[in-house]
Amino acid sequence: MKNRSQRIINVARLRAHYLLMHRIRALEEVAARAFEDKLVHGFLYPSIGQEALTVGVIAHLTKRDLVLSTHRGHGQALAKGASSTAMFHELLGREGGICGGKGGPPHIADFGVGLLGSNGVISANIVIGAGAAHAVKLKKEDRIVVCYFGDGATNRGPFLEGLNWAAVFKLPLLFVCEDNGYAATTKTRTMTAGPGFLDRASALGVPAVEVDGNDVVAVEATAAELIRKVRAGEGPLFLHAKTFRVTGHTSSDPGAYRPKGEVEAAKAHDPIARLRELLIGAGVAVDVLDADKASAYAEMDAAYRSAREAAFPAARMAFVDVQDVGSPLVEAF
Amino acid sequence: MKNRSQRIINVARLRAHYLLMHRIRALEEVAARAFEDKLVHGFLYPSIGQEALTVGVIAHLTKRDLVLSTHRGHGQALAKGASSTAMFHELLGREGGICGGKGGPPHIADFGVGLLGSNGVISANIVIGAGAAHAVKLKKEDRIVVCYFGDGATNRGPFLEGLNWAAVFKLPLLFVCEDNGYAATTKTRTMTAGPGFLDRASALGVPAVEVDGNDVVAVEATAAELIRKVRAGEGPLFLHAKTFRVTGHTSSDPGAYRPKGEVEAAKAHDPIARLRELLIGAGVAVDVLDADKASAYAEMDAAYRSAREAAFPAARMAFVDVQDVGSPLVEAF
Amino acid sequence: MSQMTYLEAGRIALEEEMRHDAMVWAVGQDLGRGGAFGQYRGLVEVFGSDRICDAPISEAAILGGSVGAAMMGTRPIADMRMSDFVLCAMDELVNQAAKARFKSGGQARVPLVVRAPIGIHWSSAAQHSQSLEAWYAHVPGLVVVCPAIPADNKGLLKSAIRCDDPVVFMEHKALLCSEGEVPDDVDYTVPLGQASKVCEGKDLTIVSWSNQVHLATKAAQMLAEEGVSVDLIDLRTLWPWDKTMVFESVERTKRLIVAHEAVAVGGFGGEIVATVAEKFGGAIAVRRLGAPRAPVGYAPPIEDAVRVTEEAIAAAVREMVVCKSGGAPRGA
Amino acid sequence: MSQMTYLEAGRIALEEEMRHDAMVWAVGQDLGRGGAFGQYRGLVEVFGSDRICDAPISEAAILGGSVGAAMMGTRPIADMRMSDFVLCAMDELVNQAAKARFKSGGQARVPLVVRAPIGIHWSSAAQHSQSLEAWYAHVPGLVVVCPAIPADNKGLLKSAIRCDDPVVFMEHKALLCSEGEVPDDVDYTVPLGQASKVCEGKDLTIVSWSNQVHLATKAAQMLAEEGVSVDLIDLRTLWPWDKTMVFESVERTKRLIVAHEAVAVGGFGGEIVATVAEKFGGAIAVRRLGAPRAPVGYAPPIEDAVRVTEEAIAAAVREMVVCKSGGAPRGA
Ligand SMILES: Cc1ncc(C[n+]2csc(CCOP(=O)(O)OP(=O)(O)O)c2C)c(N)n1
Ligand SMILES: Cc1ncc(C[n+]2csc(CCOP(=O)(O)OP(=O)(O)O)c2C)c(N)n1
Ligand SMILES: [Mg+2]
Ligand SMILES: [Mg+2]
Repeated sequence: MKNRSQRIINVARLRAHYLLMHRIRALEEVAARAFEDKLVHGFLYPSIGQEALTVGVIAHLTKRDLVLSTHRGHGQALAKGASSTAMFHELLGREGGICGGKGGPPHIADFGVGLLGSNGVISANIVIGAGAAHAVKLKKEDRIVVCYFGDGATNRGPFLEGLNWAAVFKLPLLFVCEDNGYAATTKTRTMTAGPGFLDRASALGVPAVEVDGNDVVAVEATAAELIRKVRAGEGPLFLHAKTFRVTGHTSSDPGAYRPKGEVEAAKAHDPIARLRELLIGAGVAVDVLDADKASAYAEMDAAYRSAREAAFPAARMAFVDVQDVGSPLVEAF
Repeated sequence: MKNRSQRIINVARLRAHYLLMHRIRALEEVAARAFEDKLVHGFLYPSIGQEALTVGVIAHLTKRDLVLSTHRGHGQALAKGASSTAMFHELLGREGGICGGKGGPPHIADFGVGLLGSNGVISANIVIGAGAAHAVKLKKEDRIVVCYFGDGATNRGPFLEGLNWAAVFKLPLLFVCEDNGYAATTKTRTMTAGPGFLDRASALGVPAVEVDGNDVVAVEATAAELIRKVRAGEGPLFLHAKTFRVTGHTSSDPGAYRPKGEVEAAKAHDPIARLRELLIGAGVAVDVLDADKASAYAEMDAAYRSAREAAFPAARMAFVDVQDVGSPLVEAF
Repeated sequence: MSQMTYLEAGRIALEEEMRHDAMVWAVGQDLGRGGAFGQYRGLVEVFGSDRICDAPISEAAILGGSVGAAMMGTRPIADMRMSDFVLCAMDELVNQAAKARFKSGGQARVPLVVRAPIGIHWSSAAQHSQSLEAWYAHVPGLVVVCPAIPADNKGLLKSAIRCDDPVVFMEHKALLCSEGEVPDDVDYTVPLGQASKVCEGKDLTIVSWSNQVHLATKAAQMLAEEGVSVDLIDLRTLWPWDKTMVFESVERTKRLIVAHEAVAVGGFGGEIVATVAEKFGGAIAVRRLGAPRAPVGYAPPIEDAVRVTEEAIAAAVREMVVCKSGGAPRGA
Repeated sequence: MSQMTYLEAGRIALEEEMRHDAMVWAVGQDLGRGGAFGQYRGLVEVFGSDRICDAPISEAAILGGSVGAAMMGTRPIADMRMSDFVLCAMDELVNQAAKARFKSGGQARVPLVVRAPIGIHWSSAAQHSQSLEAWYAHVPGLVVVCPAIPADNKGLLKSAIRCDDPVVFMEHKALLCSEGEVPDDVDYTVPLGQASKVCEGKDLTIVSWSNQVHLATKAAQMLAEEGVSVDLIDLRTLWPWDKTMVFESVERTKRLIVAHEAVAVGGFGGEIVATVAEKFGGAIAVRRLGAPRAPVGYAPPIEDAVRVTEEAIAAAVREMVVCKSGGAPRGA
């Protein structure tokens, strides 16, 4: 009985993951269309292929828990509960944008759902995340912080400073390394010495665990244990996961530097396809899954449409929310 | 026969070390006197107690090899062959100073003997040292770089970036961590997470070895092997050594934050006293050793005297060696 | 009122604000032993090591971590030890702290004080003597404060801590032991953006800040004996700066000297002089005094060569008052 | 002469200098695939990966390592990808590169080019749009270059590579695809510190640099049709800047506008205006145009709100020429 109901619960959860992963992918694909339509003003950093690691970890978080994401962070934003409509308004630089149209693709933030934001500077969020967790600890709040970053980010100084800091102060913080093998056009391992990411983390006092980042079931199970420990106050932990970005680095990068066949090979491990297979095996009907997928695209199409129809923000907004003291709104130019 | 001659050679070498260690200590002590005499203008960062790690490593270097030292780097300067007279002129800010009186205590450099210099910014020399080694490799020169830094320096980002860099490019570079247990008034281990320095280095692809930093014989033997490998082009290596600074952090720091008895306990492991005992055991006469010591102090007294008698540099020198293009010598103010 | 040092005034300001608001805390190297200059002496005993928090030598984490902690509603003082080491955390200050609120469309607030002592002091040489306040004034999002006297160090540090913007708070190392009268009132604050009039005069306006104010004061005293009366303004806050007081003064005196310790080229003196020149055209004679464009050296004659001395200020005033306006000072 | 893009001119300059001097090499992220903007396209095939050297995302090591490598006699180009990321290596630039020669009493030389594209381009938002050239002009030891046209990008990059000082070399991202005539001569260089006259005029002097020069040029064309003639100077090098050309011009025109894309407050416009105001007093009317003190936002109207447009420049000129001098432009 227990087993059966648990399996039912898991299937329900996994269907929710399936839907969310499709929503993320749909968001990225519709955003790419918006880019081709020349309605996105900056560059997009698509996360297609990396959905499982986002969904499997954030599944364990409450709204009060905090997430810091990367420039490639639309998936994490959606998973944390950000509105796809507000995100599309942001990508198109319209009124109603999640950052008022000021941030754009690599700066999505939604403090209301605990999303402290993406960052355009690689690895800057590692120290900011440590600081957020420091505040949580100082205030004795009952929440944790999850900080995402890429494999390339492990070569910047703030990686060392942030991990050491988190360990010294025993902060409630889970570091998640989204290892897609590339830093822009560079194969990360060609520029990254040492035995690997787990060693880097544990040498800095942050115990580290590895998981297949394209297997949402494995990610969820591994993250469950890590997050339980982080919540219990055992200090920071580190999750490293291999994954793959199927697209180029940005929306304008064809990814020509990749060895032939690499993308195709990676697609065979597509996290959504794998989950779909699992769900079909567990008896979920194909048309139910197709309906989930369709609803994801419908949502993003609608969000895109809403954004297209929205007005641009007023120029005056350029001077709002700079600062209180000495604001450009007060200063005459 | 071979054994005997080798022992004789070693004793000769060790006597040279003994003299050099005394010269370093005498330099620091006479400089401290100069500070009390109010003839040193900034702060001194004394290296008393840390002489063995300097002497045992630099013993293997040729003049063409390069050394980067720390703010506490007077010992390394002397060991690399810098003139004590020019150093005292620098400390007193006089003409004939090793940096023309412009650098002062934490900036001693002597490119003529391969001393690329001290640095007032913790851990900055780690990336600069990596760059120097990079140039050596690019130019296919037959020399190596030794980069010293303190235990506290391992918590700054450039530590990670510099070690990773050196390993990625397989540079001819020996990192030497002078672990005196303190970073200013802070016990380094209270602010440094993880299993230790060896792990930090090897996680960044730089194999690391530990040695008793107050045992010049052990340091020399260990360094011999490491430097042999670095010279052979095997890439960067890391030497970690426990040592102790007997004085406060600077010439004006009484070190009141230290637990009672700590300094006394450390003094029992004084590297000069240990070497002296060894040499006496090896049959070197006490008065020979005393004469070495006396000559060291005589040298530094003379250097101090020379500096005291020297003129201050002309104010105009403030505008020399800023830059060629747009120099303040040309610009009118 | 109590007589105390600039350093002690800052210590008391922090202590008062920490009592007043449990969200205020300080983080930096060696704070548990009083900090690099003793500004935190005794505070760890009162507030514990969570709130007077030691840090590793990790400037990016001290400042960047404070940005994250400020976003989460605490009010950190990030002690950078010396202004020169802010350079080790410049991304965290300029790309992160200063822009977090704007780029998130107002969601983030960063009530952060970046405490970074500046200036030439005790032959500390090129890497420990810089005054880069002009940089921060150029960065949208930042408030920039440079107190010159103990009372202002107290009043401005309290205002900085209460401010919801990131504030770069630059004490001058050479002033730490200087003494002055300081109000005891725990509600005593000095508003950000308000200059103070050091002395009234009618022949020429000197605008200055930080340690340079004291040299300008000496120059003004020398000049007073010569019958030249100087209106001396201590700007105190560089951004926003008190245009009202400066404009009022120069309209009266018709002559302006801005004197600062920092390098003249690209220094904040250029901003003030340019602003006045734009607004008043030729009606105001203007002049800047700042360091030559050279690093600060160690040996005393070399260190001194880049200082803007009281004599240099007085000489510039004399030249402007007597020569440039072709006649004796008015009213002399 | 060949017609080519600004980007291509820079690529050729580097290629020529690398052929000419085996000590020249470039290091930065993704250089082996042409660099972030294609400035290095094809060079790794010619010079190999030792001299067109890929780097990890380690800005402190890219710049700090280049300092060490420059001290050892090589001539690195440290590619920082974008100017904003120089903030991740500011200690290495300001405390190390700029001061190494001075603090060693002249022993160290740092023949280093820090290549750091600046500017507003393509809605890159707050962390990828900055122009901080004023900061570098304030730092003793640094040379500061901001080319505006392809020929200068070639000639100045070659001079920067040949220079024994650390040079902060700031291309403008919005100019990368702009085209122009470029001398083919491998010995063609543009001397550091020399401005260029974009057009001759007598009513007003505009000093500008980088992308802003092109907006000023458009403004000058609009004004020419209205009978106002502008003397437009492209400064090209900010430190040292060409006072000779600027002074000569303002002495004739009596009116100066400095226009730059960077934030006006604390911008390098203040330096130029202040210098002119000090030297010429009221004889020259002065005005600065720069961005409001706000970060650069993403949405086009927000991004555009901080631009100094050609219309804004033209309007300022009209105001100064017609109103401020109380009459129609001379010679109109
Ligand atoms: C400090 C810094 N350096 C360089 C860049 C340019 N950049 C943007 S994304 C990127 C690659 C990052 O790689 P990784 O951390 O692995 O993340 P991924 O893009 O693979 O998700 C680079 C180099 C940047 N944004 N910030
Ligand atoms: C980036 C930076 N932060 C802080 C300082 C101030 N400081 C000077 S020496 C020192 C302690 C360094 O400790 P360690 O690296 O262990 O060397 P030690 O002094 O023990 O030889 C500190 C914090 C500095 N010089 N540079
Ligand atoms: Mg990656
Ligand atoms: Mg130490």
